[in-house]
Amino acid sequence: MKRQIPLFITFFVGTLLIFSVFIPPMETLGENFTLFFDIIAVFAFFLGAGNLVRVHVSKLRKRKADWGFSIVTLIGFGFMLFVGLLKIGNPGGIAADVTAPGSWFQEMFNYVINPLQSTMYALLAFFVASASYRAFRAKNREATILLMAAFVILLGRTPLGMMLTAWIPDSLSIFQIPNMAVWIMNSFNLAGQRAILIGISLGVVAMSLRLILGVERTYLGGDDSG
Amino acid sequence: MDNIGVIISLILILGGLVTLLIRSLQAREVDRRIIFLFIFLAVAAPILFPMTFKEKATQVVKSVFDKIENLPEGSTVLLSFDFDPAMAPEVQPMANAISRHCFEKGHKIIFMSLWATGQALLSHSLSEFILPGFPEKENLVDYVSIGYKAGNEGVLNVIITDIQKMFPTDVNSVPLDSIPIFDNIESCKDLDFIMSIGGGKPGPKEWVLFVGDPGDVPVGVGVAAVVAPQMYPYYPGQIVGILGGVKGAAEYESELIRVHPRFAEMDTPGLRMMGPQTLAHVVIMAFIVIGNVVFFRGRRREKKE
Amino acid sequence: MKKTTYLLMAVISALFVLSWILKAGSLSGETDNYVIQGFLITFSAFLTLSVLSFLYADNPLYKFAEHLFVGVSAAFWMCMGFWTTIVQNLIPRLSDGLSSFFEVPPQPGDYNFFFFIPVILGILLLMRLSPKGGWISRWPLAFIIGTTAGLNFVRYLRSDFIKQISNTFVPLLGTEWQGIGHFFSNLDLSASGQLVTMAANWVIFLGVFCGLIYFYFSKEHKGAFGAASKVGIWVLMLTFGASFGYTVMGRISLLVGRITFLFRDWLEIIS
Amino acid sequence: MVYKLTLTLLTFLLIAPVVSAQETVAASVEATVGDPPMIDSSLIPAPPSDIKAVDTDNDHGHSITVTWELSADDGSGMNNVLSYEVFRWVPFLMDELDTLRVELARVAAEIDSVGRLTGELKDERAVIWAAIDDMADQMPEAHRMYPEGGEWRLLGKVASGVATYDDTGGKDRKVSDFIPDFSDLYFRVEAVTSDSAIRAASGVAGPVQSYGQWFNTGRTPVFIAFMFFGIMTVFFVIKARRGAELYVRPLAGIEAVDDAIGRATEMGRPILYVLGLGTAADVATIASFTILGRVAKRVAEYQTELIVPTYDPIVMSVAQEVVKSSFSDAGRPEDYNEDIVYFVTQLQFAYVAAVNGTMLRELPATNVYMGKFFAESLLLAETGALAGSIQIAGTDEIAQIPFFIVACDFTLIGEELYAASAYLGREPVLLGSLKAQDYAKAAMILLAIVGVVAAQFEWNWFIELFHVVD
Repeated sequence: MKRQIPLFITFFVGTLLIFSVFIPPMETLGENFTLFFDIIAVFAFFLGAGNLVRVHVSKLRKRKADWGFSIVTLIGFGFMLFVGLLKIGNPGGIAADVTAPGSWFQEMFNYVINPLQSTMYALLAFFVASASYRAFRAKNREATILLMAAFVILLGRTPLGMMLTAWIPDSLSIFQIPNMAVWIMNSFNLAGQRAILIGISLGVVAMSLRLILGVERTYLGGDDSG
Repeated sequence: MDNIGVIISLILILGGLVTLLIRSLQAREVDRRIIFLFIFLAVAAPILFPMTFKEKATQVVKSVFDKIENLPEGSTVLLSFDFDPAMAPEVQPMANAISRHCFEKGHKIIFMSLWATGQALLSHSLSEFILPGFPEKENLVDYVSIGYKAGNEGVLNVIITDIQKMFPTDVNSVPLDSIPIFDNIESCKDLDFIMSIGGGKPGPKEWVLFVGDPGDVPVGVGVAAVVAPQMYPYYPGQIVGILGGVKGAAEYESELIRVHPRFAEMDTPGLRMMGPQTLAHVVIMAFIVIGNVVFFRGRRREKKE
Repeated sequence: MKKTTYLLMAVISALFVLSWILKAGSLSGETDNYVIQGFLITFSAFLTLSVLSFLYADNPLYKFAEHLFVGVSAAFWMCMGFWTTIVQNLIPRLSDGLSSFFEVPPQPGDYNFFFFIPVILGILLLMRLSPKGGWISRWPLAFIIGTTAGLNFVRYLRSDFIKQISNTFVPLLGTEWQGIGHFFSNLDLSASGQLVTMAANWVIFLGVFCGLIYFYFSKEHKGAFGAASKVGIWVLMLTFGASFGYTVMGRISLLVGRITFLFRDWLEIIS
Repeated sequence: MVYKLTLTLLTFLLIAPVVSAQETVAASVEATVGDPPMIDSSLIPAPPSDIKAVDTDNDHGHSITVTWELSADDGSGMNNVLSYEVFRWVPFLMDELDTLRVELARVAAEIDSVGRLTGELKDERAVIWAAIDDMADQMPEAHRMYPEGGEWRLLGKVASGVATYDDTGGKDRKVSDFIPDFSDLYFRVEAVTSDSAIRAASGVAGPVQSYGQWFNTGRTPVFIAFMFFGIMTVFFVIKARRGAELYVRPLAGIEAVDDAIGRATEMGRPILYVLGLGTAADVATIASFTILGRVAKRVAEYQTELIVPTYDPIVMSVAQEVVKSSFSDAGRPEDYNEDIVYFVTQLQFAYVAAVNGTMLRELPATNVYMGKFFAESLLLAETGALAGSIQIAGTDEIAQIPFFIVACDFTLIGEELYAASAYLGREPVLLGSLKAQDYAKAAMILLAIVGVVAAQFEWNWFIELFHVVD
């Protein structure tokens, strides 16, 4: 029973939504259900918050490695929750947008979250370089193809590419590196992306069908746990 | 002062790379922190000491340049600013360079926008970037801004037969009838060249499909880098040329400076922004080479043993 | 902790305070609360550098930034979720009393008892917290998965599968085919030439073909089939290499943005 | 208050029609009689002809499509037609409905400004609502009175050369562009020249009624694909159940998982499993749950440590279920503890910062990344490589696959991620659906071949078959 009802719910909701696409009066059903999902997700925040606090408090209690930093997390969490839920310093009071300029919440976003977020993102510039060094090695045929394609495109994106190959006459201009880079983007790149995309869409379709039919059910966990 | 900084940082970066390459011949791996340091230097140095690299225009960019260069003096060019502030860093440099080029060649320019946000950007760039270099140019005689009209592709559908129907006046409510530029211009078909700069919809693609093709008017486009590959299928049949992203702008700027040396003094944001990009690309490519040298050397050594 | 650690911490704190004072000094002409602004800018520069220090090795500065980031961001999303989803989307549809408390305008005619469904499901989800009612929390999960499956099924079939099929319908001889004689007399390898454009169409067609064969699961990849699948994986590798190379520019721009922040907004050494 | 409102309503109901009718009569007299006589009749273009109005296809009603033949002077002849203006006959009752809507909006605004719902305003709103409903019900009746009690109103313009116009109205009675279903509607079109006084009107099209369809024929290709796919899946699943042997090619990434767990056990280091940034509503995440189940089971058998930091609270809940039941399947329910699966945060780079920190501190022997990944893919994979872990990845985000391919030891590309869950299960039913997938691919290749030929010879009807209405 504990598994039958959820399987039925999945089947029912899934089938309903599939048919709603073909039936104009039911078209908005999908939108509403997506909104439902957002609302359920907000309830799940309680689970998330509870878990976060539990993990860090237990780290503190057990004096695990780096327990001192758990205090930072807990204070940061509590403070942000406090200024966000009570809209502290918000020029428009409770009715205003929570991210109104001047509110503490927004200041925290601008001066704490934003620099951290964009610096983490900017680390990618470094990692792109270290990955290129470490992994672009002609170990086998596949890796060599990968390496060559990346190199041609990289070269094509700098003035070097044009300078190296400007001597090639117009009747052979496809061999000028910038042109070659564009051509690769428009042919091989397009073909590869399309093949993956078609595969993915078929995979999603098949997977959805398995879920609706109740064939794929790992997400429900075991029979006895509960 | 700046030059010394540029020279020192270039020596540091390129010299360092050569040293690493020599070391790699002995199959020695490079520590990742050294790679990180090189990337940091390659990006930070050109920001501190503005560094520009000589770009050589590719054919797609050069065709736009040549088109404007070879139009007879006094031709009428339409420039459409089809972008918003988010896209501006990438495409604004092209808009500036092309406007300057047209003025330099004595063409008349009609400015417009298919984006509501474009009109503000348009007047801003006119007053801030374009006109200061050409104090002698006169509004309504040498250029005119007819601004933005709602209607997306619909606007194009109308102005291909009649510009006045869609734009009865310019942005300052001067009737088009009384503007000298429009003496011989009734519709887009009478224009000598159209340049659309943008990246979204409506934008360059719509100009090609709704005006360039049906009206048989030459159209050039300037687009954000991510959109550029999607425009290539139209080249060279339906569009004169393509400027793609900051690189496109930089190429155009360098071509402009090459042909008209007086522009060397002006701000060239495209070339400036390409500085960190070029150096970083070179560093990454160098590390790919070094990595492979290490790899093959290491393999040969293994075989020997 | 070791003596050097204390020393390092003292130096960093001193630098922080120094930067704060200098920054506040340079801002004092422009804004009233320059002390706070100076602190905030110094603090974001400190956080920026702390994250960058991760590139050298894991260290206490990074740990501090990381732990702060986790706590603040978790609360950030919870507040956003509360104000935008619960207060703006749910409450006006369910309760007039609560909407007047939060001063959100109740939309006439928006009252909708269907919106009790997600509330009930949400509460069922929280039953996980009770040791005995955990099994009932699978109902909302089943609802979510059913919605996903239903929506994705048709969406992918429609937009990706069927549209991508029709996108593959490209004329292999090009749209301006004027006969074989014309083709050979205009043979060249210029980037915009007929041959090159046509080759792109062939590559797209054959590339998709071989790529799909690579993704064939229920047949052994042997013989001609295996060869096609091999070509398929090469096409994929070309794709991956090209996309990698193409993205580098965007990543560098991000770093340019961060370094500009440090040099301009914090240190003020460039304008 | 209620009384006052009812009174206002009644006034509108009774007086408004008379007043507006008088105004319109005056206006229309002006329009026809008052036209300046000096119009050069030779400039009047030929009228648009053959006007037709039909219910718009494949929608939920409340919309009419009007088509006509272009005027002879559009694009040829005098070539002076600049646009077409489309008119609909609208009964005055529509105006009253508008008045009510305005009133409703006013009450709503008042409620906002008061900030509290008093009983009175609530009632007032209900009264207006009832009146709107009532009036909307009378709409078919009012339309039947054509041409009495109404007038022609301009709906919109289209440029010359266009011969179709969709009059799509609101479906909701409380919006101002509401078009009632099952009412007799009348349309006409005028060809307009640059001088807006010089114009030519078509005949009247109508009556026509809008109504909703029960099946969207624009989506027939999707429906056929859906049926094809569904039937095939069911067919192969049944076949598999009956015991047919189905082959599945090995997936390197999945084979590697088992070895990697063994390696972790030998080294005495943990395994890090990252489910990505997807929610439980992403198919990639659901596929990842299956793989997590398998990993957790092995981990329980080998008694290795497992770390699962999660990004989404719902994903966390599901992952806890999955790991817990895997531990009991492996016969070690006592080894399961609540700290295995934990929630980090729901901000992309904060999550990455934390996971990166974990990697460098716990030094896992193996990192498994399965699910939805965005820009963080390379941040995770490079840090993992730095920590010396074996890395196995799988995602359906096309833009991120290159980074995983470059930085990880094994990568499941797109569809392989979904297939992995079927492959791991080895259940006949799952394999059956893989088989159906492959047949769909074969069908796709065949169609592509025919399509390429069709495109070359411009058989547009074939290409049209694949046209899907959004």
